[in-house]
Amino acid sequence: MNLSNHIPILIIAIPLLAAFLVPLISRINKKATGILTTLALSVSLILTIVLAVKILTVGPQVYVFGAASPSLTLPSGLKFPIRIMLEVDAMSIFMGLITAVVSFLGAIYSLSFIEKYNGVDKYYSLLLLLTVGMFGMEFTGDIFNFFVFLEIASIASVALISFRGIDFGEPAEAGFKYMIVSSISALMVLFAVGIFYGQYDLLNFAALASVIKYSQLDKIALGLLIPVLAMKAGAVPMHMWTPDAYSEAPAPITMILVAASQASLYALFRVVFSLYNITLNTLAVGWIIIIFGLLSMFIGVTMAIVQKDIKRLMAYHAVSQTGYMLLGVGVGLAVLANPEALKDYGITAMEGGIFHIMNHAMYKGLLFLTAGALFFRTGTRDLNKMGGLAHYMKYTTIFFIIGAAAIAGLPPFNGFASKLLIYESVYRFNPLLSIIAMVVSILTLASFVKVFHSAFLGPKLPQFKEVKETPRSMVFAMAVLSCIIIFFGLFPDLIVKNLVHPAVMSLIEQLQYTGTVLGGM
Amino acid sequence: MIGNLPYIAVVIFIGLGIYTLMFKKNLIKIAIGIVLIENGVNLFLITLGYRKGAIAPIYTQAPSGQAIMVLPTPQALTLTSIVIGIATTALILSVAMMIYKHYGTLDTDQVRRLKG
Amino acid sequence: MKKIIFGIAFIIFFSFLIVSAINMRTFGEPTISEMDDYFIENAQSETGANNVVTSIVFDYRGFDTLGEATVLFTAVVGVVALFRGVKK
Amino acid sequence: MKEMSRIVKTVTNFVYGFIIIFGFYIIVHGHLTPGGGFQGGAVVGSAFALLLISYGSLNSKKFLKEDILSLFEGFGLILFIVLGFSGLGITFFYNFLANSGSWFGDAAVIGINPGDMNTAGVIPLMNIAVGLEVLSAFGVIVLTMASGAEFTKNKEKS
Amino acid sequence: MLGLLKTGSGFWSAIIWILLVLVIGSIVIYIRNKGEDSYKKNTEQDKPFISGNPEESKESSHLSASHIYWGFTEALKSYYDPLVKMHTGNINDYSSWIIMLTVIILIVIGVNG
Repeated sequence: MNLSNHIPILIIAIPLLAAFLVPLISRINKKATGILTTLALSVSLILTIVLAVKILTVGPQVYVFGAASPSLTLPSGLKFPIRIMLEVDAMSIFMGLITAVVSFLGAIYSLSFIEKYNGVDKYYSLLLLLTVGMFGMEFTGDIFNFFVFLEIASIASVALISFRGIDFGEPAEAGFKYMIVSSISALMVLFAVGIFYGQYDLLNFAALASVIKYSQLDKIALGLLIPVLAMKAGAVPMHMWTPDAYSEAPAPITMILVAASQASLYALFRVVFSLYNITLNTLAVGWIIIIFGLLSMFIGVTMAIVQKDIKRLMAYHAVSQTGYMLLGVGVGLAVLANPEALKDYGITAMEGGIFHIMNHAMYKGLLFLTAGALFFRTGTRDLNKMGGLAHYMKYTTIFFIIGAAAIAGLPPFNGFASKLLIYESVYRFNPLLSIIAMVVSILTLASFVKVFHSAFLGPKLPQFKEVKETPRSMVFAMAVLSCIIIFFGLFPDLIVKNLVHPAVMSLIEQLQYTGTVLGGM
Repeated sequence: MIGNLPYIAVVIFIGLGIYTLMFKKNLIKIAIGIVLIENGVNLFLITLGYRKGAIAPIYTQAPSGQAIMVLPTPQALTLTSIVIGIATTALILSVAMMIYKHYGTLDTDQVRRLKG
Repeated sequence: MKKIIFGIAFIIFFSFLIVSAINMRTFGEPTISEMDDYFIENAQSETGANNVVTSIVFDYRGFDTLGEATVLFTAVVGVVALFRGVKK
Repeated sequence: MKEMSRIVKTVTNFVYGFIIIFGFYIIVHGHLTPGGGFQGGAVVGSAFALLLISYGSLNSKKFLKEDILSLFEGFGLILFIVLGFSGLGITFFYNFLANSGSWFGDAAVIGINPGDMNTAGVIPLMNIAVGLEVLSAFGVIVLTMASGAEFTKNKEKS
Repeated sequence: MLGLLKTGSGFWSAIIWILLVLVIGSIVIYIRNKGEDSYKKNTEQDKPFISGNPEESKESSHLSASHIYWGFTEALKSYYDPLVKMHTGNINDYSSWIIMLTVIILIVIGVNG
């Protein structure tokens, strides 16, 4: 058997198997659970990189479950696929890379971070399941299978958010809120699945995309899918769960939750671009997404300025940065039906938006990890009680500066590159949008100056005499993220040309997506 | 006209669930609202699969001479979504119990230490 | 005030749901059923199971079932993790 | 949870064995009759819930061990995913036993037939794996939530 | 060239930017060093001077987070008050907003086709 054909499923199945094994292993040895988790996630990281190389050179990969061969999408002359399949194209693998890197680093960071809690095996099991859910959402080519993985990801996130719920009330509250909103979103997705099934008797993304008519019912399905997926991505005004959930979850989980919300963002783009594409009124839907983006950017950042809790502040920034992605891709969608404008600036705007997804996962992950390091050593998240920590935690301070500079879009870090792509292309679509985006960037810098001043600067405070630098595994995870940020900042063209541009093209070209499943068209 | 009445029933189920989520103040009632929506959607899937005068898609001891069967896919989907619903409900209720322990109330107006 | 706005939103949402219900295909007469007919005809010969639903659940859509079992497992781990340290 | 009256306990003693056997019947005959792993597992899980309610959460700890149930759960899941993995020579979840002549490998009679246990390939095995997982998952959830209810109630008084 | 990112209406290269910063920075430092050096260590110049008032203790002189940007939030009070009030933390509002947005999007899609 040729294992290289089976890579897409192995990426999902190996962490899943590890998740089932972790509770059994913990009966023998508690310490081994963390190592097993890290090992499984590192295997899936390596496999993701191998798959990425394969996809970017050969083309999209499909994997059909239970068929006589992994690429047999249409058995015995049928015109429609009957089995579940994974369909991994450049956009999916782009998101898969983010998921793999973030979850691997999250597991490494957890090795020291989670030591003081009991129930470590459950924590690792849930972390693996969350990763599986994200991979599944990104790789699947079946709309009902997407719903199943959405539920896996949200249930695992809820359990992890309320992981500290036995001692405090707030994590349980945040978990409850997140559970309710994600249940609503999953059920709306299921309702839309029912609508599609009722009309076309199909459940496959690509097969649906080739027959979709944009009838009255398709409009209602779209109207149900856009808000719930945007809500899971944290778009204003449905962002209220974001600060609650992000601030109460343990820090490495918060970093993975950012990537999980981006998986929903990916699903939104997949629905709009690959499923409907130009059958829908691109200008109207594009403007809906742009307005989501604008509101998210502005309200997110202005709310962040007045926060006093460090992780809550960063969570509002996560909302605000999601706005940039929605803005960039929304502009691309708005001009999708207009090939000239699309070529002129639409593709660049989408490149900016998609590139920002990866940048955001990296620097926001780094910032949440530094916040977690502060919490780990000082035991508080309240900015009013912090001060002078730069004296004690030198590495953390450096990492924080790198992350803050990247999120504020200071050159030469990676945030600047993607934001520049967005500013310059969106300016040609509508100058006002670009100006608002720049103002938001300035406000972002302002609020991170506030965090930096109140947490790190200032005289040595007597209550933090015992504070030391964080343990080695936490420093390692933060250092890797910082290196990625600096590398992306120095050589953005490499990433844009090799990873982001194929991803954008795979979103725009619907025929490529459907043709992979349904044969040459 | 009567043809679409089952769908109307499904929609009423979902609407009641949404109403509960929007206007009821008790966490347990909100959990019930989620269950209502879920049952509505499950019913919707099953309704989609019905075929007039057809039998269940099982060949063991099926009544002979009756060739048509109802659509099997929605039944499989509903089975999956029911189990997912059970998992969701169990977790929601557990978290609600935890909230009750720490807050001493289930009123949504008081369960809001996280705000602003 | 807020309640009234949300109430109006709810009514409009509900009417959209009703519209979708009226536009759905007629109850009991599925117009397109290619995929399901394929299952009904070929499930027995391909999988050997008399129960078509089971053959879909475990064969044609087996990966969904794995996901579903995973959801249940996740919920169990989540509930146990939430009540960990509680006196048994 | 307190234990219930003698009538309830006696009826439970009569009934719960039958419920469990009926559940296993549904699990094993999943590929022939209505039902399957999930449905049968849920039936067995309801027997556990019945025991828990009638005997109270303290007494039922003696014969329902959460530890063993979660062991079964992990075992069932691993059996399930290993069955998926063992099709990997061809594809993940490939039904490698169907129509092969070995275990559960007989070809089914096409059309209406009385049913043959020895058909359907990996489907009966998966049914058993999922049934094991579901029944123990239900048991664990019910037991944990019962002790959690005890816990939350006690805290409220103090 | 490596590191040259085309942005549609121009280009961006972090390496050129760093080189420019280094060159300009060294020029600035050179000019600064040419100036007269009147700073002397361990004299009165070293001490903080707060209009003749006695210096506060180090611990109490740290500005805590809620005081930063006080003027900004005070000036934008009419913007912030309703905004903060909107984040009630009530789960009913969370679900209501989702339905609200769904309705708006359904109407927009329905009208514009």
